[in-house]
Amino acid sequence: MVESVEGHRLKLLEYEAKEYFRRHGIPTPQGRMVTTPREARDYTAELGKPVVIKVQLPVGGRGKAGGVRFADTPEEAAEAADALLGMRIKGLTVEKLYVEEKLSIVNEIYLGVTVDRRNKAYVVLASSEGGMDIEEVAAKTPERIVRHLVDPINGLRSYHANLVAKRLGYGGRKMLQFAAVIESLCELALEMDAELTEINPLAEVGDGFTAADARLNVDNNALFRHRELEERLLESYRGELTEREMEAKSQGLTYVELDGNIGIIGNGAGLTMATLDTVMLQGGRAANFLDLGGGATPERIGEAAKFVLGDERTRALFVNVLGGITRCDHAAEGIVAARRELGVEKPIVVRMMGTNEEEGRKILNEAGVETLGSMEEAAKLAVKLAEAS
Amino acid sequence: MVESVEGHRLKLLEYEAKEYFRRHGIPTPQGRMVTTPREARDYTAELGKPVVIKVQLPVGGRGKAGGVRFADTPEEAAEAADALLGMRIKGLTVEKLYVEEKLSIVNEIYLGVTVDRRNKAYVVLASSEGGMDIEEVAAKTPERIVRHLVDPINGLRSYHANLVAKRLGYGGRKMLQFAAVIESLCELALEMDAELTEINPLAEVGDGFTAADARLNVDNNALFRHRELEERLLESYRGELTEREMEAKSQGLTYVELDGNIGIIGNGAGLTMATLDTVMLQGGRAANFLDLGGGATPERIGEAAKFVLGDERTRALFVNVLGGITRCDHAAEGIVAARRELGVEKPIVVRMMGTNEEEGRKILNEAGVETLGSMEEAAKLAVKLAEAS
Amino acid sequence: MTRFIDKDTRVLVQGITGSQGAFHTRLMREYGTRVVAGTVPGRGGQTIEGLPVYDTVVEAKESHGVDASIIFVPAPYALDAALESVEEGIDPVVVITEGMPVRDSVELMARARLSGTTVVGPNTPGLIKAGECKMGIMPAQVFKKGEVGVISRSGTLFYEIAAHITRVGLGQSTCVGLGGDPVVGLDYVNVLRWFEEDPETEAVALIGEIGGDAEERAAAFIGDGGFTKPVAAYVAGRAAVPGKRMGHAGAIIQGSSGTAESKMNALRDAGVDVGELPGQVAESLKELL
Amino acid sequence: MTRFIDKDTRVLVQGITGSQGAFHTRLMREYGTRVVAGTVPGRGGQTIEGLPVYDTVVEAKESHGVDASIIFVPAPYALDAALESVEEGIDPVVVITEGMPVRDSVELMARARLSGTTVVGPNTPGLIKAGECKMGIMPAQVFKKGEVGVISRSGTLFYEIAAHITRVGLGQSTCVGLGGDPVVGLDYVNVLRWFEEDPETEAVALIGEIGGDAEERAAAFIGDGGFTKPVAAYVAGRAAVPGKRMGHAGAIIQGSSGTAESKMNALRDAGVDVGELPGQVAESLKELL
Repeated sequence: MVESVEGHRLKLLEYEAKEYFRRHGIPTPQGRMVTTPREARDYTAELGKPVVIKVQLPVGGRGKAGGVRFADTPEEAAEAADALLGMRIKGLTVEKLYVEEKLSIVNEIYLGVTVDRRNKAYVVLASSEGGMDIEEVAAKTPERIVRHLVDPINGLRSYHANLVAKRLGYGGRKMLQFAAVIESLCELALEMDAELTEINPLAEVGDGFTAADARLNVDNNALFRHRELEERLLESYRGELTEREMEAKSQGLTYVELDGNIGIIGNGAGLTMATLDTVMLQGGRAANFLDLGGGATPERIGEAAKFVLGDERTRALFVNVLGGITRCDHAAEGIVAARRELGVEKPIVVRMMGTNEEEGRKILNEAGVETLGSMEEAAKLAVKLAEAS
Repeated sequence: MVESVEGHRLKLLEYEAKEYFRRHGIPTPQGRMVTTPREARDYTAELGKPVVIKVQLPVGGRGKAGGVRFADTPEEAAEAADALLGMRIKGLTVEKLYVEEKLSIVNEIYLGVTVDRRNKAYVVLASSEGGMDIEEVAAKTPERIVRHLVDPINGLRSYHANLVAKRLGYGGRKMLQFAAVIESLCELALEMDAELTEINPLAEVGDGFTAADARLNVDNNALFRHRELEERLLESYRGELTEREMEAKSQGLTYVELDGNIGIIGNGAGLTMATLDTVMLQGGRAANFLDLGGGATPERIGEAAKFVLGDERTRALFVNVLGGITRCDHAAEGIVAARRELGVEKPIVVRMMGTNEEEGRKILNEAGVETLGSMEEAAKLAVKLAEAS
Repeated sequence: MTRFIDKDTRVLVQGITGSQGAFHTRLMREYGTRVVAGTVPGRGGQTIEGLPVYDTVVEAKESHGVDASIIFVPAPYALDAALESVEEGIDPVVVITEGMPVRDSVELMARARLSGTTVVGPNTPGLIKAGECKMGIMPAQVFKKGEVGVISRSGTLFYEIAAHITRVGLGQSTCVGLGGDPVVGLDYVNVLRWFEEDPETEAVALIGEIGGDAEERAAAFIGDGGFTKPVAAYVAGRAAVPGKRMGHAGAIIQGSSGTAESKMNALRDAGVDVGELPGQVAESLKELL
Repeated sequence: MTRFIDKDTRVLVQGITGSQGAFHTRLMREYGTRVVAGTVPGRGGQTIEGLPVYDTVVEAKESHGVDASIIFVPAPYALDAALESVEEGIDPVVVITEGMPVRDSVELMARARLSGTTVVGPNTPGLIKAGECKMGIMPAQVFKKGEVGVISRSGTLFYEIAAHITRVGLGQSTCVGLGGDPVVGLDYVNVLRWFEEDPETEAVALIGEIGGDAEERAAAFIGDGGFTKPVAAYVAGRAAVPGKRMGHAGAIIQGSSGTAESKMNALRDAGVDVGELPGQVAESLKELL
């Protein structure tokens, strides 16, 4: 039901997302990002009311992990901040906190905007089940989710927003207030190329609504329109990517770490996935997914091979190249160079087919690297070699 | 050919328009608005190059009126500014100047964006006849104007702009530079609700293009989207409206001053125009056009009557009311009250028909004001009375 | 377009709780118009003039069935109100609202064209099928069911001429106010095409004014044989001064274009009987019929 | 849609002067594709690979007649390039460009739908009619004119399976790369509909991957009798981990949706022969035909 675009995005932290919310007129509680207990105390004193203090990390589930605390006084806020800072959650150290006024919440709503792949349009999702994960609501009580597809030509108009608010049971002034939030969030989503923007929960308070939490994931491919976020990109992967994945990112490699022992390099996402599958069917377990993409140079391929061979878990390397734009001889050169530079003795199996296949095989065979024409057989060999080494 | 929307707009001065141009990335020469010879001298010194100094007035033809001067040195700039400030052009006193770097112009282009009524769309107009009035070009050499209608759904795209630039004879890098200006100007026009925005001339200089002049007329009806301009509205009428028209504006009256001696008040633009025509056909000359609009209250009508009767040129007043939303008795009350308050003895002829006609006639007849049912006869009487008084 | 409106047309009033909306809803119903509901966002559930008010057009349509809509919404909200009806397939959409930004009108007309919706206005007195259905703010008393179709850019001048037509013993079939704004949904030619097919219309009164070239285009259409029934016309603004806006945003003479003379001459050349005074239109029609 | 492309299709290359554009223009022409011209704004008047370069599609079309366009323009400019062809009535428009923002794809698809244009991609290897016309970046040597229609979301896996098909002695009719992005112009169902009518296609190889539900919808379409020719399929990503993107922006398992198993089961339930390994697709087709 809530099938949306994911995978390709810069995830902003709550305090950053809320800054964008404010610029787009979405009501948010008063709050400030702090990095020391002293700042937490001072800001709480400035606010003069009870606060909630939330860790700022690019991972979910902070509540369950103890990353949210309440404080009634500046001193309590300082204590809470002291306890939270330096905490480890999902492998990450807490360095930033968000201190925010504590709300008197009447009701909690879910509100999100994302892209509906099937309908090729942005979609507004709203649910009375605020605070819950929307995927969970979609699975358990899909009737509690109101969906509105945004016509890409006409856009989201006030009356569309009114209808969504209406369907969630709001009338009168509350309907108009809720609709205004929907309109602003949708405007934000489009302007910021958000793959997902979410207010969960959107808190209904005495005199309106306010964003108690905020999520804003920006389409990586659109960062040329949002230069101010480009430098935030690598940081946003913290927590989501493993250390090796982070390193691969910084080298520009499309790499996913897996838990096996056979290093996999392929050209093209589909072929590389199929390579993993084939290794799995042969009883092996891949250590990674590494897609060279199209038209890689010998240097690029060498870097990739070095990166995978350098993984101590890798017992054997399986390179699967279907020569098209990528040339088999280039792949061969890269592999041979990587092997020479690293001086490793790990077994390498190369399957190649297509453009300059003969030249490639020749280079590899001369260097003593096995080449095969069949993907299945190459996988079988790689599994055997990994087990043996 | 260049039929566009006019009549309903806030005209910004060159220096103000250029500020908007800059915000939208349209290249403009370096320049600054000054109000004293000293500022002119200092800025010229700061620039360190020859300048052009232009009077800033909401009227056209300043060049012919001597409102543009050149200066090579700060001292010359101060002298020029001294000569220009306080000058009277078309009844207005020069209070502001724009000091701008003098350009080495290779070629002058006309570029404008306005609304095409017939096609119900914004239209980009470009012409190789830069510096000339576009209406004149349209009349004399229409083939020199390139028109591009902006599809309201698809918008102006880079390739549309490229084609316009192409049709004006530009290729390569110059085409791309010119197209970028077209795109920005069109974006500005839409964002600012411009009824007309114009660069005339757009100067082709060594390394690109720059806006040597700038015009930006904003749709009055859209000022709710441009609050920052609302207070500029009245000022923008300076020069365009007569003193009496300015006063009427400030009273919220839809009033046009004419050169006759019969004051005209009607309800509805069409009817009021027809009233003027009828008076003209009867040999009379209207002193004004005053449209009450729909549903005017007695007070409103009274103010209108006082305003017209108060004009010393007015020898007779002709009020033409077709009762619909506007009630004839309200009109009568207003007229009687105005007459009483002013204590004037000028003859008044009222033609009324429609809603509460009887009540209205009764009120007027009791007050000694003549009422007629026919517009033609009422006009005839008004002309006669004006001649007699 | 097989009909504009008639006694069966179910009419929605958008902006029904405003003073204009409520007032004219009463008058339209007195005339016999089948007003079924109103909308005002945030006022859903209320009742006005005995009619239910909804937050959205969708809800009003679901509950009542709606054929046509008339809009009294303030200018800043008029575009969305009109688009809401256009999106729901309501046709025609009559925009009474004055002061709508031109950019909004441009957008509205483009979207209406995409979905084949007729928009009347903005800044129109509306339209009326005499004796059956009034969707507008015109005074009812000047109209009488009859044979003359009326097309006008202005309001009160339109009532004036309709009153003359009634006084000389004729009546009106359908009357359409095009609207006084520079960008409006209908022009003379659109309505002439419709009148050509309309069996109830035997002649047309064409009421023009200065500004634009809509009258010239109507003349060309008539001259080319596009409209074959008799036409009498009046064009306001002979006494107007170039560059001065005469009340309507669209009524302005720019340079030598848009003058009353140009329009009158074009119409005369097309065989239209053009009156010097508004009252002559009715006289001409009387002779022509 | 009566045809995608064939030997008579006049092809325009947008972004022809870039390294990818120029390289693949050469390869496409070597294959026999009738490339008539290229465009790059600001490069009008130049020549590349013996072909004229124009600033705009309008000019290229005026001079040569253009049926279809293939786009190698960098991602930030790809939307405008594609819209330019859509506006000129060029069909299909094949967007090879990788990394196009989703917002731009959404806009492109909406506008293409309005004008009835087929967009292939973005992030597609393109399409090929074996032996006649190659509009894409696929290696020519793996294709042989034949009876199997191929539909794939990925590139190299598509070549892999096409090569297997050729090796077992079959060949390809038309092959369509849908593209690896979350929002693309065509889905399996669109192409299956076309293959159902295409007399040259006797069976289909359907190559899927994790993410989204395009394969499930294809299965439903086939299961409901919408496609009646034999289908063999392979779905990549059984070894993929939920939440990890596998190279393509669209290839990600979210929670329990979008898994290879779900897709394989749906296709099997619809009577499709689903292989465990890519090579099995060709074997199955050999048996099915």
